[in-house]
Amino acid sequence: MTKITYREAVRAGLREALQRDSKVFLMGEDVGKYGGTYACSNGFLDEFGPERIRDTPLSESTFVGAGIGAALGGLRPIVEVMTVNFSLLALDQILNNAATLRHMSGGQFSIPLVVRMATGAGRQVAAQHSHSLEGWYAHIPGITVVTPATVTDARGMLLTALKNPDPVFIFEHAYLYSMEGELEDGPPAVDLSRAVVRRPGKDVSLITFGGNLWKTLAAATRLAQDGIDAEVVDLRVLRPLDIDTVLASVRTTHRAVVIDEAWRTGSFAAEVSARIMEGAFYDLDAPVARVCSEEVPIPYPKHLEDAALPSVEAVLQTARDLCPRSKK
Amino acid sequence: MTKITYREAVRAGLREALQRDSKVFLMGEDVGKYGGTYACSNGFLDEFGPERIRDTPLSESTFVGAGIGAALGGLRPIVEVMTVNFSLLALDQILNNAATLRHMSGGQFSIPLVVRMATGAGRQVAAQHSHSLEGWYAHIPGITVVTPATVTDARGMLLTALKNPDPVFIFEHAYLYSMEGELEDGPPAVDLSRAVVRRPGKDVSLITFGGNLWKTLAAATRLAQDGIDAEVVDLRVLRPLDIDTVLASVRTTHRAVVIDEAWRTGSFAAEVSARIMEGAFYDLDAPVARVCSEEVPIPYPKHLEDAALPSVEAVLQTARDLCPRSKK
Amino acid sequence: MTGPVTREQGHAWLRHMIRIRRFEERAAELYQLGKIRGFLHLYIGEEAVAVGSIPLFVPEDAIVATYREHGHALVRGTSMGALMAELYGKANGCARGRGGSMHFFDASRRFFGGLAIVGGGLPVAVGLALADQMERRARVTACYFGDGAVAEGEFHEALNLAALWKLPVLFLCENNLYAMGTALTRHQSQPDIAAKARSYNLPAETVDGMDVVAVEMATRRAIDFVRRGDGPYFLEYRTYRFRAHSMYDAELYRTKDEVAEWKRRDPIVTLEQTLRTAGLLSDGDVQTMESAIASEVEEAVAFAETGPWEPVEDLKKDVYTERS
Amino acid sequence: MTGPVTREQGHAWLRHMIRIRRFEERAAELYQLGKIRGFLHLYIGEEAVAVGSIPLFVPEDAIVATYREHGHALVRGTSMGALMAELYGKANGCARGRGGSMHFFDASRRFFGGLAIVGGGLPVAVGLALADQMERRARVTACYFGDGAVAEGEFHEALNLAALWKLPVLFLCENNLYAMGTALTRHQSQPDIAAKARSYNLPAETVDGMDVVAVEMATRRAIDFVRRGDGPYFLEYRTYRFRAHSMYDAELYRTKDEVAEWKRRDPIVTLEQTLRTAGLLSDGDVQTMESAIASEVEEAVAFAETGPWEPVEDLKKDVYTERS
Ligand SMILES: Cc1ncc(C[n+]2csc(CCOP(=O)(O)OP(=O)(O)O)c2C)c(N)n1
Ligand SMILES: Cc1ncc(C[n+]2csc(CCOP(=O)(O)OP(=O)(O)O)c2C)c(N)n1
Ligand SMILES: [Mg+2]
Ligand SMILES: [Mg+2]
Repeated sequence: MTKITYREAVRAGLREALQRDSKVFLMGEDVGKYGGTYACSNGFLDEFGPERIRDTPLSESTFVGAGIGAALGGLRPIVEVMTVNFSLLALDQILNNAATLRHMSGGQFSIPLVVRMATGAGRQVAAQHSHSLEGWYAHIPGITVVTPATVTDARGMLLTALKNPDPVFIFEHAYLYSMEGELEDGPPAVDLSRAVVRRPGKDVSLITFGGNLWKTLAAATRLAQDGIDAEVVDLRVLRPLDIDTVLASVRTTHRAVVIDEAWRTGSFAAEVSARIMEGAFYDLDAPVARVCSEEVPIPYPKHLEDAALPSVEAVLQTARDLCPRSKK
Repeated sequence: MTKITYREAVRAGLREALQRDSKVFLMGEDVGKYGGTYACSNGFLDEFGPERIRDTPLSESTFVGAGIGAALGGLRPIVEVMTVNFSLLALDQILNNAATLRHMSGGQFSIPLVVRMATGAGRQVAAQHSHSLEGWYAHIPGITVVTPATVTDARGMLLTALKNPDPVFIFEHAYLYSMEGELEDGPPAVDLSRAVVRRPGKDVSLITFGGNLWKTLAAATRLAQDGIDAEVVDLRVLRPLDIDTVLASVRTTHRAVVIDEAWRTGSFAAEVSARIMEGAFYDLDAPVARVCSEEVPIPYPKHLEDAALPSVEAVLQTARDLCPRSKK
Repeated sequence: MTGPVTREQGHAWLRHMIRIRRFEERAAELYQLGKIRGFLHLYIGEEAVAVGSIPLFVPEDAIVATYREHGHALVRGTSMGALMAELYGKANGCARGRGGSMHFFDASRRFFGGLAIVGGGLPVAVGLALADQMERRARVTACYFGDGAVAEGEFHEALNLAALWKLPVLFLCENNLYAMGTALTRHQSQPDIAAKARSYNLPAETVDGMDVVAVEMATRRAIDFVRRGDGPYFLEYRTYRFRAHSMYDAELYRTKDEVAEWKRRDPIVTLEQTLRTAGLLSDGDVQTMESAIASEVEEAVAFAETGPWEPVEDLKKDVYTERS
Repeated sequence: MTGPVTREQGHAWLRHMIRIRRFEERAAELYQLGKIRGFLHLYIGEEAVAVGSIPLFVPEDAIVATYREHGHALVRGTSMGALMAELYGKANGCARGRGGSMHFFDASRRFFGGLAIVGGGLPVAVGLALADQMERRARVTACYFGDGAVAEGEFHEALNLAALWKLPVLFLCENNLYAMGTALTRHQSQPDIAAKARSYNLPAETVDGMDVVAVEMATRRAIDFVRRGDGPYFLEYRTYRFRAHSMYDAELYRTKDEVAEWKRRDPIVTLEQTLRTAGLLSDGDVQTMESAIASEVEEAVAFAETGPWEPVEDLKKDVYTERS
């Protein structure tokens, strides 16, 4: 086990990928000379050269579309969209081409494309730079959507994604880059299919993913002080959703809170809640609850941003309200 | 009461709007010379002139953005995006400007903009032209999202939308344009806030919106033959969602099916299910079920398209499965 | 007509143009009969563009086209049967019937669609060319699109990227003067599309798209340039669609006279006359050709008629690659 | 410097440029202290552009700018206190503190942001101009954006629409030669941005953006053109940012020499020298100016420091218009 930051983990994954396979290349805004907006590719331009570390003009639709074309042409592109906030400009290419070409051509084409982007709020960058839209992407059939929350997943999911024959979208919560964690040694064998129980517990399931895993684990620790033993499920993959792991947890705890940084209405948390309804209704002792962002453009000042986003306090309160009085 | 088609209703609304207020104008691809892709503005160019009936170049992001600017500048634009399939190209303007400017400026600006678009599948136009993305739009705080299903709503919602100080998105299911219905006479007073019970019933709530209302009503009629008395709720407005009407229905019937043409995972149906979970869990006799589209790009051939979309049969089957045996 | 033509070449062109024309005329009839549904965009009037250009690409080259791509796929070599079956939505169609008229695909011929979002093919073509450049393959990616696409942001972004990175992509604008019902001068502040293209620092030319000889000559030069590795190239073919935008369209946006005027320049009639004048074509030749094509069309219809429907159980196949 | 300057004009320009400089220097310090957070994009080095152009717009004109808009808002007349408070996120800020550095707004001065999606302001500006045209108002909408935005699809779409409809919009490209770390020649196949703009059939000029006199003269001509109803106009200001893109940035993409070279053309120093040479500026003048500005800055900081935070209960206010 080595202690490294999430940023270093992403970097390690990228470097390994570039070293292993000469068909892999990295393309996006400021990945080269600038060293990557989040410094994930700092030094790579020197190490791998300008053909494989490609700075693109500000043209999200076209460099994502070019990633699709390059994948069709036999390469293994990793496209970095600086943040999810700018990815809307490329959404047409993603939905109508990347996700769709294989099926609508009757299986003639594969698009082995990896797209990475930073997501989420919490750094006071205000309304146009604080979106959490992974849930929208998870709506699209034909793509895989993953949300690495740990350093092991940050490195490993990228490497596994590069073995996937179809498009994989990796959402890295911008808040995590500076976080440190324990990286498991040895060759990573990280799947893109399973949710994982990060903390076992028997009283309530706290279900989350990405950057909010850490808030949720913090809430679980505090719940333990109240005598509530929370199980924390990290979804890891939003599409395809590993609902079995979620249902197994809920069948033990009979209670669930879903934590998601998206705006509440139409959040991915709604999907998780609906699936629990469909798969474990009779096991529930209380309605599944959601902790999501307030339905407002995220404001700049810290106190308002904090008030808008899911908080440890909100998870605590919601979980407490769900659990029987005797537990409180 | 007059019998008219949905197309004529949209047309009537548009004409009235243009006649009433000289600040209203219509802008979009082929709304003028061509007469509108769905012929909703046929003849308007002659009637209202080229300043108020504006054909735009194929530039979705810019003509929607120009609608935002024109609204800021004091006009009352109605922007037609030909279909929701092309609206992804304008989504950045919608999310980051139309929906956000008011809040992030501290309330200094209003954007009285109406955007209309056709949505949905069922006409064999294949994978890139068959999306149902209203649910995505309903995720965005700052805008209102409506889905008129009847001719009265098709005309009236537009007129009410033009009184709204903030952006309103109107989704017209492309399948409906040729449908006939009874238009209520007199000045329409159509709200943008309430769901409506289109058919009262006591055994199960069938909750839907837009084009799928008609399939759902057909299913309800057939359920009646089985002795199942279904209540049909037309949501009408996806944001803000009138959850009270939904919950009132579910509290009577204790069972619900949500019908939505979007792909199942991350559909708006998930939100409705989650809200029922949150608001009426203890009233439910069975888990809320969803009838959605299969998670595939919509294929061209009729038998496959039919298999991919919500069908009357699927609604029937799902509702029957929910209801106690004695009812079957 | 622009230059001398050999008998063989002339006949090949004529045959291809008539094949497209008869295929589409039949498709239009079948649409009336309800055999074909959804959108059906006919290429009739524009045949000289595909016919003069597509045969110049080698099998390793790539083609990206729009929803108005019947002609391109036919000339590229996909069998008429597979295309007609696709129009029917049958499983023996070139996209297993899933795509229909707007979405022809043929991986074996590097035919990447049949893409129906206006402008959406350009970034993909740029990416295909990027792969060729990085793999040091002397291939060309041909990207066909309409004049309407020139207004879209992706046109701008794609031309910039291709020119900046000197990618081997050939941009082929089929300027039929209308985007649906909107005339070129009503959607472009600079209606000279080749001039606009040159502002990206890439060579661009305007070509008479009703003249198959002119199309061939200009396209050949352009392909040579791109294949040499000199970067992207842009051609604007001036052409005209004789029919409605899709199957139904009141055509309120243009006059009957204008259409009639252009029909006088029918590329098939023009080529026939040139060949006849040069003594390279007889009535008999035309009859032979027409009857062979008539058989081909009828066989294609039969192939489509008798083709199977994809079983409903396969609906979800190929959303993702199946892994063993 | 490009031409003769009056004392009054010269002093006004100098005062504005120094105001921006000192405001931002102070903001940078406050950032280090954690008083200001999030992104902070400084305009230092580019002051001549805003200072030479913004005063030419009348109150009825509209301004649309980017996340690098401190200078524009200051010159437009929003009080320094309201801007500093906005940087703090205080409720007495020009956007009630909700926007921060990237999102200055001032409806009373028709200042429409502070928009932080690159290219996203152009369509909005086109729409504002459309409203003016339809309402027959002889107003100008000024749309500021960086060289990076030129690559975005919206640039293309917006210029086309503005030129096609002859809208009264003035496109003002602040070409500081870099989009974050990507040099102009590495993101534009045609690095002559004015030439690119002309391809839309609108008049375009390149201006020395380090010379406030040149900026003023060119912008005045452009505004006259637009206000007359002759359609849109395009100016490319050649300028340079002396600081990092945002607060932290290793500046790996440019050399210290290059920065030093440009700093020799510091617009403030240049103007000072011109005025001194012409005998229009004394040491005393500068001291008076600096000390007045120092007070203004400190008052602005005090205004920000003592300003209230918006109450959390108001978080959801103004997502929608409240209706009575
Ligand atoms: C992005 C987008 N907007 C709108 C449409 C609807 N549409 C389909 S074809 C067409 C006209 C395109 O014109 P052009 O590019 O000139 O091609 P042509 O049909 O003339 O061959 C339009 C507006 C679309 N498919 N995609
Ligand atoms: C659409 C979009 N893509 C990426 C970004 C991230 N970003 C912010 S500023 C910037 C550089 C913009 O450069 P330029 O337009 O030249 O303006 P400058 O910062 O030089 O003033 C980038 C890439 C963004 N805000 N919007
Ligand atoms: Mg055209
Ligand atoms: Mg710049």
